[in-house]
Amino acid sequence: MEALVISHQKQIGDKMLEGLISGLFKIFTSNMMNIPLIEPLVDYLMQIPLVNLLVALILWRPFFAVIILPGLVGLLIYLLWIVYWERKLTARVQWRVGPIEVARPIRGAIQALADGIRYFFQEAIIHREAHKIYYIQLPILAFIPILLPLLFIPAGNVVGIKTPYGIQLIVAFIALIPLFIVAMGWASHSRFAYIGSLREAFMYFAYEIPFIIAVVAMIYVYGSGDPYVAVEKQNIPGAVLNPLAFIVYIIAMIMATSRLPFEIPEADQEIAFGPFVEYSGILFGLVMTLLYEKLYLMALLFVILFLGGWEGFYVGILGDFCAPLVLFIKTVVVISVLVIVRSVYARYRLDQAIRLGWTSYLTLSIAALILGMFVGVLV
Amino acid sequence: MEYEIKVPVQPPTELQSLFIPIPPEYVEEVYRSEDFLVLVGPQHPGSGHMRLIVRVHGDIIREVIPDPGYVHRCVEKIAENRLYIQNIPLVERPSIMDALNFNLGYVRAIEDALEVEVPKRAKYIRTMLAEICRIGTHLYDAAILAVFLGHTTGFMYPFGIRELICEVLVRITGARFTSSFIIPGGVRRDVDEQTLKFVYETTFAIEKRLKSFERIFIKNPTVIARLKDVGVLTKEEAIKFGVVGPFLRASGVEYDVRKVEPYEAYGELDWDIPVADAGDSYSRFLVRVNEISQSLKIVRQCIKNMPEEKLKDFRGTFFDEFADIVLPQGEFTTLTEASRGTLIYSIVSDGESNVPYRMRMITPGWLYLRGFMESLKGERLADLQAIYGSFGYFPPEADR
Amino acid sequence: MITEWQSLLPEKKLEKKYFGILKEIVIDSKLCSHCAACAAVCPVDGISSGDQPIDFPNWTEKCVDCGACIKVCPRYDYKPLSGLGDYIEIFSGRSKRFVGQDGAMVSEITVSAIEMGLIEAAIFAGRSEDWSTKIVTIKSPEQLKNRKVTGTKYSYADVLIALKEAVLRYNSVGFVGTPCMISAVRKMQKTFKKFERVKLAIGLFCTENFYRHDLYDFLIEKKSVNLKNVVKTDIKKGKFIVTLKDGRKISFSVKELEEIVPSGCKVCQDFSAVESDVSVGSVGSEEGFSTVVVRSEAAKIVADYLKEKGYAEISQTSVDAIKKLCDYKVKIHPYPKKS
Amino acid sequence: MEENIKFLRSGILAPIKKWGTHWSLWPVHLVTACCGAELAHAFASGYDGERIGALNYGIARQTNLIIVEGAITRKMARVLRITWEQMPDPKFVIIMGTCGLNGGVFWNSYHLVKPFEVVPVNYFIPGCPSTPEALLRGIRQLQNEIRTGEPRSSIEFEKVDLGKGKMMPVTPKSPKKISLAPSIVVNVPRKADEETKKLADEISKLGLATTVTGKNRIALRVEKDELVDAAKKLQNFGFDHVKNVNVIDVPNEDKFIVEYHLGSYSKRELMPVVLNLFTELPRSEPKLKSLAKIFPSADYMEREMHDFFGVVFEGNEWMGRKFLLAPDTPEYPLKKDFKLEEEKYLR
Amino acid sequence: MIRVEKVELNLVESLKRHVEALGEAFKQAIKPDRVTIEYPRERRRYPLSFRGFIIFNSEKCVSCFRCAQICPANAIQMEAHSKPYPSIDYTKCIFCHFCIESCPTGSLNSSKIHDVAFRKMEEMVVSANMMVKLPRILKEEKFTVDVIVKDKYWKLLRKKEMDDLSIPPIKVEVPKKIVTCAEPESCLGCRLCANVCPREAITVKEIEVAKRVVSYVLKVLTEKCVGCGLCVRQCPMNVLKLEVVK
Repeated sequence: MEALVISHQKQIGDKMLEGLISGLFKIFTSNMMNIPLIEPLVDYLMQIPLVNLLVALILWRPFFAVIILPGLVGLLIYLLWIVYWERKLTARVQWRVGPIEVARPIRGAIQALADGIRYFFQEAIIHREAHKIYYIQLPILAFIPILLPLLFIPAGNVVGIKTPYGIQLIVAFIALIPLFIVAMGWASHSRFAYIGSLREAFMYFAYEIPFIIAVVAMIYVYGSGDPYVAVEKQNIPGAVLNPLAFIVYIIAMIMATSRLPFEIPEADQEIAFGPFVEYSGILFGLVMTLLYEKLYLMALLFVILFLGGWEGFYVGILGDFCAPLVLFIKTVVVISVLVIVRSVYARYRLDQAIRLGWTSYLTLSIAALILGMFVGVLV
Repeated sequence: MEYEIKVPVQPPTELQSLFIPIPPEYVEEVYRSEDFLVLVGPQHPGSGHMRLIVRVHGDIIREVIPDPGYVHRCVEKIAENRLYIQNIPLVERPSIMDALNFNLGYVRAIEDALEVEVPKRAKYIRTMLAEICRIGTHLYDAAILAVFLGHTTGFMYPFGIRELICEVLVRITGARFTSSFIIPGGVRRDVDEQTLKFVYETTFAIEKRLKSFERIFIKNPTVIARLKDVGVLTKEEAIKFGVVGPFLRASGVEYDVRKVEPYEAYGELDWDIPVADAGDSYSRFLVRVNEISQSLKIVRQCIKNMPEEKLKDFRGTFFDEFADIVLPQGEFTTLTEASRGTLIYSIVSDGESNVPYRMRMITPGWLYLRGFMESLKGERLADLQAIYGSFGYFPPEADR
Repeated sequence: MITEWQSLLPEKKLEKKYFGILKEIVIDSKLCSHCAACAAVCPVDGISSGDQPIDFPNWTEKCVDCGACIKVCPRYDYKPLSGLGDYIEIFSGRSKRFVGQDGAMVSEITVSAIEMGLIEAAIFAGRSEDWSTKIVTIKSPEQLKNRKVTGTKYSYADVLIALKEAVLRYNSVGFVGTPCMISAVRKMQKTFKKFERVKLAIGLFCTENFYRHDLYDFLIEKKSVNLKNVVKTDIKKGKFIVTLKDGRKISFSVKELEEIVPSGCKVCQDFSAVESDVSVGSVGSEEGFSTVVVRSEAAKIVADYLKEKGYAEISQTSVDAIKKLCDYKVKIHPYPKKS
Repeated sequence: MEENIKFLRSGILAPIKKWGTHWSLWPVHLVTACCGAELAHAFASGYDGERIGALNYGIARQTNLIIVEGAITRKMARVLRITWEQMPDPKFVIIMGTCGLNGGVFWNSYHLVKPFEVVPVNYFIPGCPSTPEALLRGIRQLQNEIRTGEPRSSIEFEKVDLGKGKMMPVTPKSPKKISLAPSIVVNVPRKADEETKKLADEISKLGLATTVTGKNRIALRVEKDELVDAAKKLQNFGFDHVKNVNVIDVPNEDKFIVEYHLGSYSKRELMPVVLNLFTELPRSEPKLKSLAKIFPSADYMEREMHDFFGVVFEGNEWMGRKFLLAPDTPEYPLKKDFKLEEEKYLR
Repeated sequence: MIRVEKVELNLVESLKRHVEALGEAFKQAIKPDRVTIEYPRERRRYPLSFRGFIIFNSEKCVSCFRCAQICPANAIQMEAHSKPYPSIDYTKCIFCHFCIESCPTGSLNSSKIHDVAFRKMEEMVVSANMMVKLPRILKEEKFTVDVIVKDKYWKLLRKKEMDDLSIPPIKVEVPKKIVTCAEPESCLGCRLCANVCPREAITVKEIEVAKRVVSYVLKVLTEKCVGCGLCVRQCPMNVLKLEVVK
């Protein structure tokens, strides 16, 4: 009797599992990427049990968007590239070579990987006076506002969650990131970290308002917060439709990610990396990439709003993959050009930056808003 | 409604464990008031071998107490224990990028005492070398200023150009920095025509490269925003606190030892001193930028007007010539315009020993430190680095 | 070009290295006057003087056996000198340019000699705040304006060591010293030609001299006076007078000091520095004046020069007073000692 | 914990860790002395240390390499140690320049310590300053060491037989000739031009006795109580700043000579003149009134002289405290009784 | 006198300068004026006047101690081999080359070796017998770089060759001197001159009378004397001096 019950239960369990797998498989396959290039391979893999589930999962559009491209994998590739590129480009401007000996045949392209590995294996010191738990948690928690917007960033029909308020949601989540930086500064318990946090908070207000207004201006232009509408309406790129918002957005992007000339919260010569002064090892590895990730998100939004999003070229053989790729390439190109400011500018002082934010840029952004309204009526 | 935020306010523990020269009562008083003490340096990316104890009220600096001596290497005491000639490498160590000016000042003090006549060609070579070092030092300071402003390209370009200066020095003297080339009565060896030609060409190459630097750093609006109207020293203040060199000239005082008491070949050459009136950080920087072009002009003139003369080669007889130098009794003070300002050597001799009885060496850094500290008052904390950079304060030079 | 030369050695009285002989015959038999002539000439700088008896710590190994110390020692083959000696003239003077303990005539004569070009430099004994002696080379009048250099010290000074250095450096040197030092220099001049560069030897009237630490301890223990607070010491009319910073004066009989008088002084009979070029002291003059006994031609020139220039006030001297003290010294310091 | 560390050192991940570490040696920004100039050259356009993965970075926590750039003073030694301790493992130290090895030209300095006694050192680089090539060679050697685990110097000397023999029995004398009885006079009159003489006469009219000690150099002696008055008079005359405060210790005459070198920026004819206003103090009681109130430029130099000689400038608020020197430095090192180590010429 | 004017930026001027700076950066990014010498891969050619590690020629050395005594850092100390030869402590050497300049025979010479890292402090004390041959250093380079300035433009010229790190010795011409006695009357008879002589060029003869030494006869062997001057500096009475011989 007992055995029967057990086997019955087992049967039910098996059935449930079966149902789950088949259900998931159904969900995955119903919304799968269509990439003609790898279709034979996919077809072959789909015949192998369990592997097919995995393949289906990977090619499931929401998953692909969040985890592969433009999501996490894209983010990782971008990080390795941008750190290397930034150093290399800066070196080029500065009459020198930049990282090269790490892997000479590929001109030192894996320098960032070496640094990452070094950070990973280095001791992570939590100093006596730090608020220990927050100190460790915050760099990890900071990934939440980084990852969440990825859900809402569409690339063609590859999208995590489709919503007409996508742009607003992305902006909202991006606005969360500075909170974590401020909190990290507090958890570090160091005077330079305090000053850095304070500066971050000040800067937050300086750039966030023009930034949001610039985004709102673009929403006016397109008449919707839906990225699809935005991309659809960009027969003429948004940059041309509302050049004022374009400029404001670029400056806000530089300010928001603490790039020179607005590298004020970190300012290593003044306050020794501000909020991050005490972080070491893998924790510093995490916090160092934080702003690059933020830049990535903002640049994605930038491409969607101003540069026609995933619209660009279409290669039939890539199928659905084409849109994320275009978006990714555009983003990386935008950032790659943007990083040149690092080698051109000196750092502004906090008060100067805030004054700029609250006067010129605010005015400019309001002008952009008004322009956006007119353009919105026209388009 | 008012909410009281309870932040523990107590003097941090590091104030006890580090050598802080200020009394504990002062620290307590600061912490009781609404002020805050920030220790900048010695291990700080915006300082280096120097500590500034900054008392800030909000973001505004109220008082800065310098804590120098992190590179105090006892030049004055050691000089009392070495032969006059052995002190030549010693006196140039405090400021190695400006080695030849320091070398020249010391040797001039000896020559002044012994009343040695220097061959004219040697004088020209010395002037040329001193000016090359001046260019190098101004570039160095510009680079450090750029670093302090977070401008990495502004750091790389001058150091790139400095490679050329090192090449010039290594061809003439054999060492990149600390050449110990000037000795009483001349220079260690003659400079050949080919090298002179190279130096002449180099001045133009430097000028060309400086154009790039000018576009990307000197005229950069962000740089101007950071430096303009920051750390102002008025003419009266500059005089009162005894500021020297280009920093004094930036405040509107036309004082240059090379003009008021010309030494070596300066009196025979055609050049000007740049003077600014504003006395802020940017003028301090611009004065030095202008001095670079003047120095290039001097170097070119030196090479063009270099008299033909055979200079003595000291190889083999160096010890016999110089080991037994004994200065006459008395005190011999020479002023030299080193790159960062007036350099004073005051050698006291008893007239019997072949070591100095007392050698007082006052470097420009030590002289303008007071003015530097005064100029910080009332500025923002973020400006500390900008002012620091604009003064080109080099602690080894100041501490000796 | 002299490439071969000879150096004569003195006769060895004992089968020892020369310093051993000096030690046995002079130092250990309590004849040593602590003039430090041996320390001055020792080629290996092994002989130490200073504020303790002359010694050469490891002479058995380090002594190079050259005999120079014996050649210059004034107490080796000691024949005491006494009396006032030969002199050309005696006068009392008070310097108008310098302020000294008495007439400051030592300073005056030295400076005059430097001004005349007779000597390039002169060796003086100065003192530090705790009255230990320091040697100063005087080359210009400026230096003597500071009172620290002048004044009597009553303790041993290494004048001759500095004198030797000066002799190697200058062509003409003068120095100021006690009678035993003068005798030592005269002996040096006889043996080594280089010391002929000592052109002016100014002798001081001297009854006895002390080790500084002895004097220091004596004053603290017996008189509860710290030498650090003392401005001036003097011997006048058999009294040792100590002037303190606060102006107090403490005086006591010289005889009390008997216990700390070093053995070498107890055999010395030369009060007036008989062998000097010029001797100076306070005895025989009125308060504020110094007696000057001119003995050689060179000194005569200097004396005439300073008189001519009017650098000093001149007054009368009582030769008898000096002679009396000369005899007194012979009396209290008998040699050879009666057992 | 021990096991984890052991695993990291020799486990299967160790090669990856080694690879990452050796291509990513980031020196911390710890400028200790003037070799920093050559370090800057090594990491600037001319040599670009970033090529081999070394990037100069700000704070100890994020870096793994200390390059000790020359001299470590008593004051800096603590900082070096603290910085080293702040660094996460694995960490390395390279010393460049002779000052950091045995002191170089400062080998008998009273204010230097030997950095290899403060922190464990991986590589030593000679030179004064070391060339950028030498520094990069040091980093390169360190990389090799991390990769292969074998520390080695980058130079090999070939020995040649030069025979054996004895040193001569007598040690040769030092070339230094130091007078046993020095005579120190600051105001030795020397010949000069007419203008200086005229100026000296003019200053004499203020009631101060002057000596012309050279062209544009005038010395002026006052008693120590008159110093402040004289300074005030001279300030009215046109001297507006102090170029130098100097103390000369003369133990033989039991005195300190305190000098103030005055100069002028505001009066054109006084510009080249250096006026040496000096006075003498007894060595046992070295006290005088500070001139920092009259000439603020004298302030720091008075503090410095207080450090060096123990001369008390009454009225300068910093007296009794160390300014330039570390608290554990021997007291008043510039006094003549403080002796430095003597040279040796035999090994 | 040049008066440096105060800078006032208006919007146009400011924008112009922004564009200039960005323009320069883009220009460099596209066509860089690169000046880097990739050191381990290539080596900068230093001139023959370069001051590097010191090479020693034992045959010429006269053990005169001049190098040891002029050294400002006391890095050179003499070491006993068949004669006293200099040894260099590179933990102190500051590469001022006063020693080379002082050497009257040219037995010390410079080399172009300078890029050296030591593992241990003890390895840095280099005896005379290690300085005779040019030391081997680790070389990873394939190119040699010359810094040249041509047509007012600074260039690096790479050549695929290895630079010779030795520097040919420079001939030193110093007249031969020997020691003589200037003032035998002042001789103390201490024989320090004979004892300090590294060449045994001064002999001492003891003259005995009745088994007692009564005097020393000192003699300079002119053929052995190399004029190192050690005795002259040693003499406590300064009676010796060097004289030029033809």
